Parts: sequence; C-alpha cells; structure tokens
Amino acid sequence: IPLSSSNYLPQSFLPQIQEQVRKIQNDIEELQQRLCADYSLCHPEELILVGQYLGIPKPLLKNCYSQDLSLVACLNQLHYGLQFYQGLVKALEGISPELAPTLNILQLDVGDFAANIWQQMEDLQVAPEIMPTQGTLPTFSSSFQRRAGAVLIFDYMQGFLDMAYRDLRHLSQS
Amino acid sequence: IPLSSSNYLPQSFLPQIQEQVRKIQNDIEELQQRLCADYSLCHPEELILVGQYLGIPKPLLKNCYSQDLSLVACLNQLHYGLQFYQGLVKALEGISPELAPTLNILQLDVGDFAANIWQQMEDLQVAPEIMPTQGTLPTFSSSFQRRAGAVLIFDYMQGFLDMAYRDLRHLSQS
Amino acid sequence: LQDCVDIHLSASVIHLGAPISASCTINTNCSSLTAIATKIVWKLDWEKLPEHWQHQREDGTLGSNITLPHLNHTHAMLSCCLLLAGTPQIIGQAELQAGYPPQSPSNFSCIMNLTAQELTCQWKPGRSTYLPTKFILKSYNSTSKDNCQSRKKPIQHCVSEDGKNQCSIPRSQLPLYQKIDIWVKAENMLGEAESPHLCIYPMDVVKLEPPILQAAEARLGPDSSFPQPGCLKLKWEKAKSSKHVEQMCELQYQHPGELSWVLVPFLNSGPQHAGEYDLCGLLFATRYVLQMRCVRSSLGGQLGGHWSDWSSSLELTTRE
Amino acid sequence: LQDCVDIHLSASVIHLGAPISASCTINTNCSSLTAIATKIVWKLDWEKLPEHWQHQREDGTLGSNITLPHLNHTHAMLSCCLLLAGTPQIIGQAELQAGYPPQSPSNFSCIMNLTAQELTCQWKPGRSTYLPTKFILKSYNSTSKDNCQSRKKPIQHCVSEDGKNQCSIPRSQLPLYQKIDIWVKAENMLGEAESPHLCIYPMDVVKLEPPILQAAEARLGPDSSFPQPGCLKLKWEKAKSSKHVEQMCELQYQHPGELSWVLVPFLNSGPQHAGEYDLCGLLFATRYVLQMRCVRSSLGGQLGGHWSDWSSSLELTTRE
Repeated sequence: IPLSSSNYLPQSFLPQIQEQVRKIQNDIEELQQRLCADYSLCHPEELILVGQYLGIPKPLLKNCYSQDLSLVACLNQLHYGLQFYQGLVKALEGISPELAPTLNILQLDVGDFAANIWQQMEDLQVAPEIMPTQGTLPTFSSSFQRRAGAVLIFDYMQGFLDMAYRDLRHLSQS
Repeated sequence: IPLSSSNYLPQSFLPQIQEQVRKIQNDIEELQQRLCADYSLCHPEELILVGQYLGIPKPLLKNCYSQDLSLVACLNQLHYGLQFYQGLVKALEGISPELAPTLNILQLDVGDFAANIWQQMEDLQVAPEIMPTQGTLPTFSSSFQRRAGAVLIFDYMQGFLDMAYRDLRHLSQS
Repeated sequence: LQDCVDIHLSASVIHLGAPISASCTINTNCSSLTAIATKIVWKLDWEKLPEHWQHQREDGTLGSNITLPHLNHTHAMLSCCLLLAGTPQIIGQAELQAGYPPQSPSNFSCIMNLTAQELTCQWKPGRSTYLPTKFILKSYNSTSKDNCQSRKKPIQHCVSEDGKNQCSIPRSQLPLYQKIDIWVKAENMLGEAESPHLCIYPMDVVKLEPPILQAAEARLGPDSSFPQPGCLKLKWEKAKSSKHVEQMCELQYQHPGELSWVLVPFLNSGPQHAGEYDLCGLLFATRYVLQMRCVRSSLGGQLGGHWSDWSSSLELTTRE
Repeated sequence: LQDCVDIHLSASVIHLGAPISASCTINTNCSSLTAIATKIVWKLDWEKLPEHWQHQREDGTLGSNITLPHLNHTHAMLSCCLLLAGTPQIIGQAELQAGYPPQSPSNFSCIMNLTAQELTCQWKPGRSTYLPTKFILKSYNSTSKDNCQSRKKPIQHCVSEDGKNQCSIPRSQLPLYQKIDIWVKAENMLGEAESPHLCIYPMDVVKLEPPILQAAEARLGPDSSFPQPGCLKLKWEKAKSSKHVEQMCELQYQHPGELSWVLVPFLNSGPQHAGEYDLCGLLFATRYVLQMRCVRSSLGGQLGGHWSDWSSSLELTTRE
C-alpha cells in the first residue's frame, strides 16, 4: 500500500474531530462530577497511593510534532492511545447502576473516535499498524478501587484528549 | 358433615349468581358474534355433521325441580355441569389470536362461578361430591374443527346457563 | 491481588442519629502501603473527622478504629486515609446509610377495575424512611363466614418499590366473588410494619366505568314521541366492561357555565344495558349540560361498589 | 382421529381479482360422512356459490373441485358443505386472502436523535396491499470515497410491522461519523419492493433539541449593564444532548397575538454552550414574544444537520 504524498489531513476532517473530542470530554466531565458528588472522590491527588497499587499507568503526553513524527506515525500513535483508553474504560464496567449509562455512552463515543481515525488512515491509503495492546489492564477487587481507578483514568484521559486534539489540529493545517 | 336443615339458598346469594351468569353469557355472545363475523360460522344447525364426528355431547337440560332433587343434589349437578363446560372451553385454547383474550376471560368467569357454587356448598356444611369428569374431551385437528366445535359448545352452554339460573332462582325462594 | 485495605462497619444501615463504628486495617503483606504508613486520618464525605473519635491500634497491626457518636447524614462516604506529605491519601471507603424503620401504612383502600381486569390498592406510607423501602401487597383467599379469620390459599404477592404507593393484582389471580384478607406490609433494612387488614369481596369494591350519554334520536311515525316542551329525551348505555352488572344511576344537569348542579336520582336501571329517559320540568328554549353516573346495586341492596365518575357532558337545548 | 375432510387451495394468498381453485375431498374411511354423502355445495362467506363453478369428481373418491374466476374479497372463508335435509352442513373451511404486492416505499428520510440516541427513518408506503406487509430498514457500514458503492459490515435490521411506517436503529449499532448505505424494503406474500438508497453520515442528519431561552439576570455594580431602552437582554443555553455540537442559531420575535415574526439571523454560537445576547431596535415599554432555534454548523460549512424546533417562547417587556 503506497504512502500518501500529502503530509496533512483533509480540512473536512477537523470539524468532526473537534465535535467528537468535545463530546468525549463532556462525557468524562459528567462522570467526574458524579464521582465527586455521590462518592466524595473529587481530587486525583488524593488517590496517588491507590493508583500505585492498582497499577494504573500515567500517560505520556508528548505531542507528535515535538517528537517530529510523520502523519502516519502520529495517527498510529493516537489510535494506539485511544485503544489503550478504550480498554481502561471497559475495565470500569460494573462501576455503579447510576453511572453505568454514561459510562456506556463514553465507550461508544471513544469507539467511534478510534474508528474514525482508523478510517482516515485507510482513506489516506496508509497501513494502520495493529500494535499489541500494552500490558495487562488493572483489576479492581472492590467498588472503592473501581471508583478510585475511574477518577484517575478520567483525569489522565482528559490530558490525553487535549494533546490528541492539538496534534490533529496541527496535522490539518495546509 | 351434617346436612343443613335449610332447603333454600340464602337470599344474598342470588344477586351475585345473576351477575355471574349474565357475565358468562355476555362473554359467550361476544365470541359467537366474532365467529360469525370473522369466519362465517353463524348457525349451529349448519354444524351438526361436524359435531357428530367431533363427538361433542349435547347437554341434558332438565331442571332440578322437575327431577325433584334436594338442594344438595341440585348444587352437585350444577357444579358438575360447570366443570364439564370448563373442560370443553379449555379444549378450545389456541382458537385464534383475536379470540384468545375473550376466551381467557370466559375461562376465568366460568371458574369463578364454579368456585362460588362450591363455596356455597361448604358454607351450607354439605359435602360436595367430587365426581369423575365425564369421558374424554374432543380433540381438534384443524383450526376449522376448533372453531366449529366452539360454535356448538357455546350454543349448548347458553342453554345450560339458562337452565342453571332458573334452578338457582328456584332454590333461593324462601 | 489480595486486598491491601480492609474496612469494616458495625452496621451498613443504621437508625438516623445513632452511633456507628468502623475499623480500617492495612494488611501487613502490602508493602506499597506499609512502607510509607504514617497516620490514619478519617473523612466523612469531604470533612476530616476529629482525631479524638478514633484511635490507632497498638497491637502490631496497622489500623485505626473510629466511632461517630451520631450519624446525621442519610447517605455519606466514610474514607480511610493515610497522610502523605500533608495530603490525605484515600486508601479505602465504606458507604454509610441511615434512616428510619417504616411506619404502618395508613388509608389502605382497594378498587376493582373491570376494564383493566385488576384490583388496585393504595396506601399512605408514613414518614419518609430515607432508605430503600419495599411495600408488599399481601392477600389470602378466605371464607365469608368468619370475617377472614381462617385463611386458605395465598394469592400472589404484589411488590411496589418505586415510591408509587399502589400495587395491582391481576384478576386471574383473584376470586371475584369470594372474600379475601388483604393488607400491605412495608419493609426495609431497619424493620417492617403492616397496615390494617381489609376483608372484602373484590366485586364489592368495583368502580364502574361511567355510562355513555347521548341525545335520543327523534322517531317519526304514529307513535312518534317528539320531545315535549320543557323536556329533553336522552339515551343512555352502560359501559361495555360492566354490561352484566345491575346498576343504579343518577343524572345531574346545569346551565352551561353555572356552578351548581341539579341532581336527579334515577331509576334502578336493572339488568338492561341501555335505555331512554325523559327529563322534564325544564325551561323552554334553554341550553343544558347533563351528566350521568352509576353504581353497582341490586334490589335487596346486598351488592357493594363505588360510584363511577360522571360521564362526559351532553349539551342539549329544549324546544321553543 | 384422522381428518375426515381435506381442503386444498391453489394458493392461500392471491392477487386481488385473480382466479382461485380449491378441492374438497371426503376420506373414504370416514363412515359418518360417507354414509350420508350427498351433494357437495360450496359457500363463500354466507353466499352459496354457483353450481357451474364446481364439478364433483367421478373417479370413485367423494369430492369436488371449484374455481372462482375472480376473487374480489380481501378476506373470505370458503366452506365445503354437504346438503343434509336441505340444510348445507359445513364440513370444512379454508381461509382466502387477496391483495397486492407492495409498491416501492417513497419519501424515504432519516433523522438522528441525540437525546433518544437513535436514528429514526420514515417512508410513505404506497397503496394499501390489504395483506400483512413487513417493512425492513436495512443498512450497511460503507466508505466515504465511493458514495456507498462498496459495503462493509451489515448493521442490524429494524422491522416495522405495525403500520407505523418508521423504524429506529439504536446508536450503539451505528457509526456516527462514517457513511452508511440505508434503505427500506417492503415485503409480503405476493412480492417485495425497495425504496431508493440514502448514503449518509448519521451525524449529518442530526436534528438538535431546541436551545433554552431565558431572561438574563440584571447585574448591579460598576460594570452593570441595565438593559438599554428598546433593548432586551436574553440568556441562551444549548440543550444538554448537543452541548458538544457547534451550532448556528437564529432568533424570531413578535408582539403577542400577531401573525408574523421578525427573524434575526444570529451569531455562530461556536463551541460555547451558553451565552447572552442583546436584542435592540425595539419599541419602548412593549411586550415581545421570543423564540430561538439552532442548527449544527461549522466555519467551513462541512457539517450537515436539520434545524431544531423553535424553543419555548420567552415573553419579555422593554423598559419605559
């Protein structure tokens, strides 16, 4: 499969991306507000110890352009990151009956975003690399661990999404 | 269990009986109208041959008082007749999706009526005789046979209910 | 992964205002925590709890016991934290719930609906329990002779958990013409309570659908009966679901827009399911609004029931 | 009990007006019927059918064949009868149905509802078939490059049998930001037909919920902005389900009771989900009714969508 000669994403791609990222961030914000209001879990900085023994990895938040990656490599890195977070969000299933509907919608929104990135790579006729998923996902042995894990995962995802959006905007400028 | 010395039913029993018999006869009328309108099966006299080979027995419609029966024997005979028709109505299950709800209500109404007669015998402290149910119920091997059987059974039931009501009214006069 | 932190409560659901105790124990095998184990601090929702309510254990295990003298929250999260560089790190949580046992439900009543084919009972639940509380409608077949003292078969229970304070039993599970013993029981984690019992024939609490009121058609011919001046001729018909019930009906009428109605007690409609009626003594060339309602009744008065709602209004004008 | 009577139809469902044939055979083992077997007479519903349409078989079996030249009933019962003492005795029946194959559904359109989280498509069914007819909403994932010519995964079908002429696919089964090939297929016992296909991004057919319009609170203080004379200050907020969608909105206002509205094309609301707006050039001390609606849009105009309904009205009065 030949590499595309373009170094930028089509202009028409960015507005969709913006909308999808805003949606996912709104979903996460709603879950963060509920975890704070219903369970008094409001500050990720109070859950550092829990995060360590649950083994929830902090994200690497280095932009594509600061790593000087090509369009293809950048998209691959983003897609890989999204899949990683999809896995983490799936591990949160069973969190509570009240949060389950919003968590379900978040899963669908993240899945749609990852599929859209993949489709874009196919449209550019580049081969998306199927990379093996990183390590093992955390397991939660109590409701508290699942909720605390959620607070950390959501905090990390917001940072990842901010970075992903800046990268995609950078890749859309012609 | 001693026989009651009264020869008549309590006055309070008759209004309930009237209501129950009217209800059952209304149910049957509605089913008869639907069988005529939807399936052109309007006249029992057109189904004599079918009735014979299905083996649907015609009822004996002799009033209690013309047989000179005691209160107890009359109630037993009525209860037995109701149970017999309950069985026939149950054999009509599966008649058609449109008629099924009304048939179901008819079953409940006949069951309630039989239970009320039984309760009355218990209240009078007489021993209801549990008589073995008569013979075998007809089996229907086609939708037409079930519908034709229904027309005949409903026609016979109306006659039986008219007779049952006259008997019970007779037994209520003090 | 064996759990590092164990939190136990003296009870997960308690009476509002009662004391509650909890213990937080750090498993000695848990190196990530035992290495930095400092002071255990407790929080209730976002507030740090007073130090003198808790005491750390001295027996070699890493842990703390705490007693809250009065829990005044209906729902709160109790967090066990380790102080790390001045910030309390939450390492475990327990969910606290407090409320009241249920009071006896009151104003218990039942209505038999022939159209929906179900017996619907309602009640008033008593003061708020602040806890998930179940209301179970319980009933038994009974005999009429002894006011439901002797029970026979149980009838299928009906549960209301959604705060609706009513529950319905389908007709197929009830004897319509035999007495039932019926009541509602409230229960939650702190206790249970029953309403007074009712001993009723389901048909005796039937509420009929209103009759259908229409203008009678004027018939022409030798025995024609044009409405007399000052009279209105109406046609009534029992609702389909209660055609078999003998009813007594009454009529009310008024001038459109007035506040008060004139009540006309009616004939015993008897077993007929439709008929006509002449309402006379009215003004000429005047508009009237009429309504009709019915109740189950029989000549001896032995049958009970509730009045139906008033029928839809019928507007008619008398002749000149 | 072996069946005594066999009735066969040339077809159980035919085209309205077409001919139909039937045969009625009495089993020779069936003594109760063979003993009295006389003439076979056919009835369609309650009418006896003409003798010359049928002929009794001469081959030793007891039976009759009949052909109806044109069946003009959409539903009818065909009865096979034996004459007994002048009365036709029905011994068997067959149910006849006639109608038309479905026409292609027309006016096919789809709307994405973000609140209900489903894609709802509607169509016009074509002339009445008089037969039970199923409408199946079919769709496939597709690629954007070739106008849905190449299909990928099928999406779960949605069936409408109740005459509602619409069907909804839950969002969980759809790609919101990728093209789908979608159409509706009508089918019954006599045939099938398809509507034209649509090739769309589900988000491009989104219909937003209307925004929420309220009066802005008057702020007091150094930078207070009392509404100017002839101006009204309003506060708007995007509906919760579409907070993430960049929208363009417009305002319309009128005097209460008037027929015509004044339209105010609005700012591109952009990504903010709430804001304030000053509407000026109005009369002093006058009452106005205002409404607002929004559509999905972006600066380059690449995003599609349907205008929301107009919001609930807001009534405000300008200062003296």
